[in-house]
Amino acid sequence: MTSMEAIIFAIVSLIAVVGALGLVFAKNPYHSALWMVFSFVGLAGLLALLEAYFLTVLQLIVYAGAIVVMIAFVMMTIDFRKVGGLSKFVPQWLWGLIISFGILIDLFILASKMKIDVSQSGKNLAIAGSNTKALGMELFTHYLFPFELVAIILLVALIGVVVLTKREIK
Amino acid sequence: MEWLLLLCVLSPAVGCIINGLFGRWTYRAAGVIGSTFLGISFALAVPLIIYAIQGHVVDYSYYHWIVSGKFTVPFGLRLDSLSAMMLGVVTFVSFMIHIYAIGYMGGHKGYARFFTYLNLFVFAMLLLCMGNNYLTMFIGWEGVGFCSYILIGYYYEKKTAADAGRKAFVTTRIGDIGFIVGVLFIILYFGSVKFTDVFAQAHMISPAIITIITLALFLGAIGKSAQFPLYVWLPDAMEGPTPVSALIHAATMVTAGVYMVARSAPLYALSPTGSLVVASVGAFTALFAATMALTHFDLKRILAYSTISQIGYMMIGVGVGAYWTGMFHLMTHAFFKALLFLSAGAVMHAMHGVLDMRLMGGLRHKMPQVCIVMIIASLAIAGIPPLSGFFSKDVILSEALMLGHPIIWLVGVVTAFMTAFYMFRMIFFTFFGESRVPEGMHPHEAPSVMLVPLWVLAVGSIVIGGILGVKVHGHISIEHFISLTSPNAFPIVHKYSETLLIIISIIAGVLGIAVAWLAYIPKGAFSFRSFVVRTFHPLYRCFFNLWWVDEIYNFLFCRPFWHVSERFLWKAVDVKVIDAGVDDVGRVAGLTGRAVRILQTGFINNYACWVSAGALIICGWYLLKIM
Amino acid sequence: MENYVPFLMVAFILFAIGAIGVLVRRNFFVVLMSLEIMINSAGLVFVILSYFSGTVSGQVFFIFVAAVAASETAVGLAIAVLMYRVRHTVDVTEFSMMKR
Amino acid sequence: MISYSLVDFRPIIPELVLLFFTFFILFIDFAIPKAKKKINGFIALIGVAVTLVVVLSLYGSSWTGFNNMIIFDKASGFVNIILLLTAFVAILMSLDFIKREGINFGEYYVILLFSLIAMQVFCSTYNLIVMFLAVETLSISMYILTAIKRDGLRSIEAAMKYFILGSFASSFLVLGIALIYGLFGTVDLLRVKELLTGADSLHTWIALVSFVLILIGFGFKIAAFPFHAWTPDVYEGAITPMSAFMSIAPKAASFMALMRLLVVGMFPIQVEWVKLLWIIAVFTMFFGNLVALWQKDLKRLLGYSSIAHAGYMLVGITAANSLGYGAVLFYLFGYIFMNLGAFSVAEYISKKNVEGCLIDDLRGMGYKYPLAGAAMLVFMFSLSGVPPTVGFIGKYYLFSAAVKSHLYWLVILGVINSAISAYFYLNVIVTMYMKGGAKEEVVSFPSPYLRAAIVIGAVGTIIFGVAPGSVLNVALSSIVF
Repeated sequence: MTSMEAIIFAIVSLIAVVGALGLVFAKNPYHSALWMVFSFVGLAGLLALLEAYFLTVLQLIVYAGAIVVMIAFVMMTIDFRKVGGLSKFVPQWLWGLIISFGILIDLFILASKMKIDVSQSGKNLAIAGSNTKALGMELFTHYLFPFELVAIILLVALIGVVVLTKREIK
Repeated sequence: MEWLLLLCVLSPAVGCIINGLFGRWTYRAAGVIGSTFLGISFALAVPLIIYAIQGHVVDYSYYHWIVSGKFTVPFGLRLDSLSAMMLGVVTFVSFMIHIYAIGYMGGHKGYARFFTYLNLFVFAMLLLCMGNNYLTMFIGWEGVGFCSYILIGYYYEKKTAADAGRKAFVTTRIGDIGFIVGVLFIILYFGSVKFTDVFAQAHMISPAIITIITLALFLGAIGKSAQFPLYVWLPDAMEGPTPVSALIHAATMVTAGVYMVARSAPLYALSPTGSLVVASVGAFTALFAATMALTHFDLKRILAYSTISQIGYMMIGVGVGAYWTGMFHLMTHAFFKALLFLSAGAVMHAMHGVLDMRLMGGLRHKMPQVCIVMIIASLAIAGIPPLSGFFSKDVILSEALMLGHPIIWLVGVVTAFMTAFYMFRMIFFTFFGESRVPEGMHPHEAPSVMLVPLWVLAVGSIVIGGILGVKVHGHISIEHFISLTSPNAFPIVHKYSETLLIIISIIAGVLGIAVAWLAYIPKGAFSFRSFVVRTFHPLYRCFFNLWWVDEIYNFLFCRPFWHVSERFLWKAVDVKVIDAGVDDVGRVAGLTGRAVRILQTGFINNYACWVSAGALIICGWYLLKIM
Repeated sequence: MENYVPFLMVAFILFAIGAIGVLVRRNFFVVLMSLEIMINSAGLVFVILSYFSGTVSGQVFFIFVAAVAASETAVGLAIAVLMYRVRHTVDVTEFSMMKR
Repeated sequence: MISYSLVDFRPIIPELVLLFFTFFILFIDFAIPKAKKKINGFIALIGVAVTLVVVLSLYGSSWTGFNNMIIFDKASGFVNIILLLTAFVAILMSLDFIKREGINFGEYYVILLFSLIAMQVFCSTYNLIVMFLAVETLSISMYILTAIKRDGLRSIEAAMKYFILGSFASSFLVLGIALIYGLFGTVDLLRVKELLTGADSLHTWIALVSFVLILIGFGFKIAAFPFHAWTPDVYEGAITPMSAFMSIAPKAASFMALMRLLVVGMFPIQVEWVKLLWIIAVFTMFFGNLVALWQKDLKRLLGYSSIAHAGYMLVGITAANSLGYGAVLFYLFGYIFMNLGAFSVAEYISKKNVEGCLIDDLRGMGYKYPLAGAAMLVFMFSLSGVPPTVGFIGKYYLFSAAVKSHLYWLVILGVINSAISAYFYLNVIVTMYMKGGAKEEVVSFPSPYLRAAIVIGAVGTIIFGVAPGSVLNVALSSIVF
């Protein structure tokens, strides 16, 4: 890692982590949504650092853009002031924290012990010239079948959401 | 012949289905229908038994139930001398009990339901006895357990009855675990569950495995046959209607364990340890239950403890390796115990449900016929010649001694003495002496539909032992008959004088009756006798002043036993340890369930905590290993 | 770049933070967003490992994961609307009628 | 360059047939007037039946397609049969029910069939990514189907819980898949098996942890302890036909996928996962049975009982021999009849717009509806493993597989559990037959289709208990890992 890369890495990962922390600990759910955008921007930065440029754009448009807007939009329809009495944390929050830290420690041990072959590091893009092209080739040849499955997931979610939220049907 | 056998076994099932499905319309006729189908079953059993006596064996698999590779489980029946005997006992005694129940249950609600269950019970028992493999036997085994549950809890409005049914179910279920494990082992090591295959290969399997199998199977027998320490359900089982008690205690259910051990004789014969455990548990149970029967005042409870004790005898028989003796006693016992229970039921019927002997007395005037048959049965169980109990009990004791178990023999003799004592204590208390019947109760003789089965069983109790037990030089003696299928495994080590042994066991029985007589009868007749004695013969008075004997008896005999049996054995061991033990199994399961249930808080965060805690622990465990 | 451990650690930290959000927050929307963070960090692991092992399929998997996450969110939001309709609250601890 | 031809479509013929009917319903739904929405149900029924016929005729073939993403082998064929049978009966149960409950629209069947397609894919692939996408499709359909009674307090609560926990568990699943991908550079289990065989010890342990993360996602689907918590709530809250469907179909698919994961992907580390599954199986059995002792709601009871049954099936997998795997398949097959039957009876006595069904409501049912009562008797016997029902045969094979692998303690604990379970199943029977004085009269839900479902359940439970031979042989021979 060059020093430049290291600095960028530090900045974007800080953004991602701080954003995530803000999401979890913000009192106001609207603020949480904004923190989520923040976090996702950091995540997009990490993706860019890993030279996954298509995914960077995807992350920014789909997540930081579309999904957050969707969540915020639905939140708008629910008036939290009227809901009232919505304290932030559950009574057993301490257990949640402890267990999450435990999992974090587990995963850290895993990361530190993990050995992967890095001889090909960073060469995944050279295959087809550009990241997007490589991705497209892979998506529509090797992974055509899962891609079709994704289509079904989206369709199911679409139908489901419509069915669940449309008002009348008697 | 094999189809006749199938028909014979299925007949009660047909009755059950008819009564079960059309019970609403057969209301009055339900009893007759139920009895008819059992009658058919018995009628079909007769030629089958004769066929088996002639030495034929029917072993037929009607249908292959489970087939996987080389391993198959057929649905098949086996008729040989051993199962033929069970067939005869079960169908005949059940038939009698059914007829009796027509009268006994008359007017009860759920009449048809009762006969449905009763038929089902007999069907399950027949399946258990006649199956030609362990899994068919297991179906019957489970079926019997379930039927006992619903029949004991028949008066489900009564809490005690519902509890008793549950207790019977849970307790026998504990034993069933052993049976299942045993069968799984048999499958594993023998690759077949058919009796013929298993027994043919038995000598090729290592003795340790055989011992494990026999012990596991015997755990099942302990549960079903109410041996120590899983006997606790049986005394409570009298909460059911009397015909059910009779059925459970005499013909079905409790004999299943004995039959199973006898059926597995080739396995037990290879395992001296397993056999010794069977015999020891049997002997201990026999003595233990007899001491408990000494002090109770509840008619059916005394009989229940006596059943446990007698089953202990049978276990001695099959445990020492003389399998035929156990089966012989099973057979005679079925007759006189059914008779005892049905007569007790008649008394109860007449007394409007009262079973406390202290509220009886002098009933011989009110119900002479019941009195007579009950005395016959008691003589039989006490082992007085020439009644049937004498023959079967005597052979068990003498075989036990001859096969080298003197201690067990001694225990048996003591138990025989006690048996005679408590049975006649019961008789004297109930039928003799002054009437202590409460005001307004008018005991009456039982109706003839109940009396006929009683007399039939009484005749059976008298003659059956003699017919089968006397060793003729021909081939029809019971020993020869049953030994066709169950080998006498252990060599006879000592030869004692058989005559001496017979005399000893007769003395034990007579002595028991005599002590009972001394202890109970004169007290009731005291005023009349003392008047006569005081007036005419002062010496006579001294001689017959049995106040003293009664006191001595009370002091020397009754008190200690009362202390031992009531205080210690019954109260401390039975109620506290064993009863609580069995209850505790249920309670622990329940409490654990309740404790674990608290985990299910309904809060989604807690659920998520469980998921992630699970992940944390499992991953952490593996990561610790590479740290 | 040859050291993947810092990247993985960031991804795992995000994962754990997301887990905290699911475990401790009462507001359904925040739980939903925390789930997004979790699944996104898992997707990030795909991309990291794709880069360092020099294969491209990890990036394809990220697209799949993103699509799944999006549909999950949509259904989650629909459920949130229903929750609000039947109980006028989105506090997950209020929904504990069924227990034991 | 990879190109696909028609040959690649062979393994997904069943899915395609079903997909055709799904889209057919989706489009024709617009043309069907509101009063006649039942037609949708019949089309779905026909679709499932046709697919069943197709699967039966294809059974025995062995195909792969789409770059080894999807396969069709005997095992997936058998699980397909289980899934389609379950769906068939579940649709029978739904036909009148959803009309009564006011959720009578075509999309219900569309989503049901989509979930079915997802399960079909789930059970017939060795590719972790395809598994993940299938399981997500399945989960999302299930969330929707749980919430489909949109004004039900319980159903919304259940959907919320199911959704959060499901997504939570699947994020672990994704993480696990990502780590496996990083370790081996592939997500194909067959390839992973080869690479794992030669791996050094550290690598193996890391792989094991990654697999454990995947197992969490699977364990969640099959409701294994401690990932079970959603089960009783969801079964209680969801509408009865869906509880019934959910108690079998996703489990069947997940068990098949789990076996593929364990037996193929994790084959080199079998010693380790056997230990892990041993513990999980024991806890699952005990948890399900012990807590079930205290249940008052029939559907909730069945929820706990399904946890316990997952435990029994885990015993079969823990045995780690082909007999055990075959026994699991057979058990699932038998479980269709007994569990669907039990749920059908719960539906039979359910009342309009009343969520939940108390066991106490069964009082006097045995006499008022003798046939339904007798059927329930059979189901309860079968669930508690009393011969000669299918439940006994299934349990017998599971345990004998474990005995074969010398897991004696596991078998003994399993048998003890079986003994405990008899207690609460019998309680249901006792309530039906032996407790008088119903608080209110039992009323039945008069639907001929529902009755058909009950009859199918009862007949299946008995027939496959008395004559299990053919199906059993098919199940045992289906396992060709």
